[in-house]
Amino acid sequence: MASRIDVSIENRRDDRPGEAAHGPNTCPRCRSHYRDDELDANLRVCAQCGYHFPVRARGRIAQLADGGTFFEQDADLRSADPLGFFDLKAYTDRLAEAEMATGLGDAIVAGAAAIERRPCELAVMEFAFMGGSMGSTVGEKFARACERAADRGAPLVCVTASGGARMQEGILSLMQLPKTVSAVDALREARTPLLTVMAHPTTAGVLASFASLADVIVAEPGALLAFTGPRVVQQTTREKLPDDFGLAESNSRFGHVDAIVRRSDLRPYLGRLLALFA
Amino acid sequence: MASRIDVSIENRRDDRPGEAAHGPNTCPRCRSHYRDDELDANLRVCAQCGYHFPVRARGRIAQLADGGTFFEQDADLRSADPLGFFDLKAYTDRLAEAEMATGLGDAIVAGAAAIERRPCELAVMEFAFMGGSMGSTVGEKFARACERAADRGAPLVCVTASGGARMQEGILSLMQLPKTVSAVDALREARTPLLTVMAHPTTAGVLASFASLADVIVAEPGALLAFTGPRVVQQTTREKLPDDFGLAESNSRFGHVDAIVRRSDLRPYLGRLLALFA
Amino acid sequence: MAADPESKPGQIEQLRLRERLTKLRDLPLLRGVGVSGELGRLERQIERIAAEPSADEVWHSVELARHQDRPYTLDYVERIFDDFVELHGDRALADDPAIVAGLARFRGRTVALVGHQKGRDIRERTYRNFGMPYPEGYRKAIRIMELANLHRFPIFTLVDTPGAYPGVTAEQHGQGGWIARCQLEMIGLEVPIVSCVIGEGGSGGAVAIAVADRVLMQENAIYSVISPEGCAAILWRDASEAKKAAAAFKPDARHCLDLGVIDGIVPEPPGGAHMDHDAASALLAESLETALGEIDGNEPKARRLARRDRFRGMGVFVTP
Amino acid sequence: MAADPESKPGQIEQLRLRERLTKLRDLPLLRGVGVSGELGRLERQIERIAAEPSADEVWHSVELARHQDRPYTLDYVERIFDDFVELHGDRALADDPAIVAGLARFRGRTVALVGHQKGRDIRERTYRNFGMPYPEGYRKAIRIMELANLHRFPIFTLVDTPGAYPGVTAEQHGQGGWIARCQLEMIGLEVPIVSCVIGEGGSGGAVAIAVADRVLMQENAIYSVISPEGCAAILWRDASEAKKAAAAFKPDARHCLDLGVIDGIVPEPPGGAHMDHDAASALLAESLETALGEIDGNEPKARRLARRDRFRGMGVFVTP
Ligand SMILES: [Zn+2]
Ligand SMILES: [Zn+2]
Repeated sequence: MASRIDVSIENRRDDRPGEAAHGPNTCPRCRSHYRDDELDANLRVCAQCGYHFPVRARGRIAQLADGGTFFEQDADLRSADPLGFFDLKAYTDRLAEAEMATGLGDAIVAGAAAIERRPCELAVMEFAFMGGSMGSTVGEKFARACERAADRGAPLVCVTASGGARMQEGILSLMQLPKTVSAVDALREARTPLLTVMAHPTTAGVLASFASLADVIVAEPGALLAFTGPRVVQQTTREKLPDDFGLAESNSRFGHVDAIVRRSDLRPYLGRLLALFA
Repeated sequence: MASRIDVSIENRRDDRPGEAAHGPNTCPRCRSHYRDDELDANLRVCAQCGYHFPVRARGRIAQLADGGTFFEQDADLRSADPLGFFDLKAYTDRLAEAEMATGLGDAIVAGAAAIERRPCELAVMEFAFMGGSMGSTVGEKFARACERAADRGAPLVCVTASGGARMQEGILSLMQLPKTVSAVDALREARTPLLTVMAHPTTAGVLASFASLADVIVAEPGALLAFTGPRVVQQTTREKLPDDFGLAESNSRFGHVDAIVRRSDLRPYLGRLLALFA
Repeated sequence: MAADPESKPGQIEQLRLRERLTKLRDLPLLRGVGVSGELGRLERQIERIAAEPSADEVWHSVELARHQDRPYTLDYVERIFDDFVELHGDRALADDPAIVAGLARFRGRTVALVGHQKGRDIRERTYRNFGMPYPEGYRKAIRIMELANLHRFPIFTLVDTPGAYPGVTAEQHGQGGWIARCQLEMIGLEVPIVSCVIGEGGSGGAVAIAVADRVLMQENAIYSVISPEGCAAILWRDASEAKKAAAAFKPDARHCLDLGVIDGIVPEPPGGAHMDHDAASALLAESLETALGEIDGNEPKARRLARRDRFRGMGVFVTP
Repeated sequence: MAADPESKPGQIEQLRLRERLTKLRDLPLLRGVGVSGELGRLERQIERIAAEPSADEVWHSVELARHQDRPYTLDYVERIFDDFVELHGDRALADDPAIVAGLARFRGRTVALVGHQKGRDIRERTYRNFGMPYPEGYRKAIRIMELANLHRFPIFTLVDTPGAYPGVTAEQHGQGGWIARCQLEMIGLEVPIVSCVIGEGGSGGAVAIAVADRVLMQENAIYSVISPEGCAAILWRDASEAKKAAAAFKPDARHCLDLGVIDGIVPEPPGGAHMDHDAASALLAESLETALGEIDGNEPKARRLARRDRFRGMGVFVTP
């Protein structure tokens, strides 16, 4: 019987080993506490221990894009409810709540931008919107970003943070895997570069589709990058997990990412890559 | 300093673990002894334990090709001595001795054939000719076999048995790797199949070039298939070697061969493959 | 809620459903039926598609899709294909028995076959890892599909897995990446590809080998983003609510057809494929042949682009 | 014997030598020389090629090629290229430090770089495995070359390895197969490729990344099918006869040029590259630019076929 779970959109927030939930501005590693403006000023990285706090999509765009260059696209796209999905709550209600909480129409923000004066398309996922889960709207906005990038001949930079496919859209959420892969195929046919920055967490359906197909894959320190998260692996296999199971550092050792780049270095690093791919 | 050896043409005859030298018709595994005609009648496989004795190129062709269908090509090609190579003996003398001993012009015999009524090109290496080493002539005859196969649209079946590149031709023997790879590339461009049967031993430069690039790779039981043989690995790394190090069975477990096929099944197996690729 | 038969599907869904049904009635979408002559059955199935399937009906599919006597890939291979030669190994690390791949004859021509393989008894189940591939399995699949592409053999894939294996080594070897690369590979092939979900089409591990020109499902197969138990554990916080979850996320063939995810439903013998392997094989063979026939004559580059467009278009969203 | 300066080369060899030398004198084959203006040196080198190099000269190259202060790939990268971004990993199993790969700027354009990397001190030597790659290293090389091909970046490879690593795990992971696949990959690329042997070009592990449109060697590099010690151990049954073996199998640049294996010799600063890394880098950079310039304008498919033909034609044989 298939009792395994490989898509979890609700409970991956603290799937990194040894990190229990705390207040949003308390460092789970060294317990330092920060005011919002302190954290923001340091790119939401713990000044004491270097722990990388989650960054919201709009904050990420502000960190990466040159001031005033981001021009959002497809902001009006919204998820439909093709299955009339209702668990403990209706999917439509969850969508409305997520929009209220994040101010975003869905779990990705995409548009034209410049990074270090290099034009690009920039697509940033929002984990706070239903665990960054990928439904039809996320897939569509990513695919359209690919198409705009190919049309303009500008590289696509995508920052990922996702618990996987959005199960409230059933099989259509699974279809966002081959859909985004198709979009990457068209991007590659146009010889347009794709760079992904894998932020915490990049898992399941997003890792198993477009995120892994980038020309260059950059990871943030400590990010969980796994098809199946540690809890499910542990529950399913009863294996003893390595301490760094699924983390960026482990992925780097096993050859799956090109570089782990600290957030403070990320913008110049992307700038260098964009210059090389220009 | 580089004291490693990865091409050995003289001393790989009994590199399979636990098999010391015996008389040519004594089974090194179970010590059964056979007359030549007995062994030949059983395809040179030990009737007691299934050990696969080496097969000479002409014998292999007789085992595989339909009677009267083999039509040899390039039999007149001979190795030159571009380096004027002389170790304890002149390369030209070694060539002459090998030709006397085997009746072959070099370590490969190639030509048109039919296997189970399927037309193909057939190229068979001769380990008895200087350890089946690949010099310019072996590379050339293989490349020409590729070209004939592409021209005729008939699959190329190649039976390999080689200690590697022929060091008496110096760097030109190393160049037979990209040369035969180039020939395979042209064969693939013509969408003409390449099937290799890896017999004992298929090592070093032959394993690291055309042999590994076949559409389907079949191995004989117990054959050593290794880039570096067990003795050199042991000497260089001081590692403890697994019992089946480098053998066909180990290669199969690690995903490098499609099937291990007993010699008695080889002809019908190739016939089925040729039918599928026809 | 939607799991409840008397609830109403959303407006958009109703619209889509009506549109699709109009098309459905004009197309031979229930593959194999035409050949086997059960036209009445086709009618009845269309009627059943028109109605929202009940929670019981959906759950019945889940049970049959996982039935221990259900035919697996190799059961079909031996009945449908001739001269199957299995090919092994990913040329890097291992041969993964959870995926079988090879060449065979089908209706007088050579085809490549890739499929998940479960095991029938305990020993084989362990050997096949319950049909849950490692990255090595997807690399083998890629290798055989590249071989097929080079030699212009059409490709059939049979999908039957609870999902890709969720283990430490599988993760370390790049499970997510290889599922992605297997899909990219299939998008790029110039030969015809027909996939059929023959049992459990479990998540990324299933779609990895189902990026085809025509995607079919057997009548009682399921195709889903997550197992019912997994969905229930997450959303209902109770794995025993699996039946409720299944009714909500609708993994059955009729819903998948309606949502435009698959192109046709392959009929099974009365009671399900497990009742008669030979009959199930004959129906599947007819469907594969029909589906292949629809795409076989197309120009390779056009077929490749159509395949890409097919998947590019998946999903439902709104622009207010 | 041939190792002995007074012995005579065979008839065929003499013929080939004369033919090649005639061509040589008309061609700017000693790359970089023209730019650095040392024309007299070019003349002298041609004279030296005309004469059979002595055993001592050959052995001197062996010693310099392995000199512990000789510049390695990353020494050249930091001096020749701008904005180098190293890329890591084979996407399957590991990142092999014995091969470095990445993108960089060269003369105002983006290029891809792949090279063996030895270590300078004990710690780095161990980390780099003495420049002996695992199959993982060749897979990384393939990945970066595919990336370069997709985005139309020219490729430079720098060759400097005693050989592919001869260990148990390397064998289990398919060392031979990946050396073969790396060559096949390079034969198939449509972008320009220039390779230079900058130290030890050791056997299959070296040629795996040296299937280029133009293959260069530094003046004191060696390129060989086997190490002198290995050859001596096998043929003389005495590894200490390495000098004799080297003289016999002629791994030096001048012989490689004469045999048609390489297209040019890159001059080193007086005394050898280890004497002046900056000067050696400047000379190498000029040579790379010249070589790239020769092939850069060619039509991609024609360039690919010319590369294939180049290697297809390697070797000497007779038809009596
Ligand atoms: Zn901290
Ligand atoms: Zn025996």
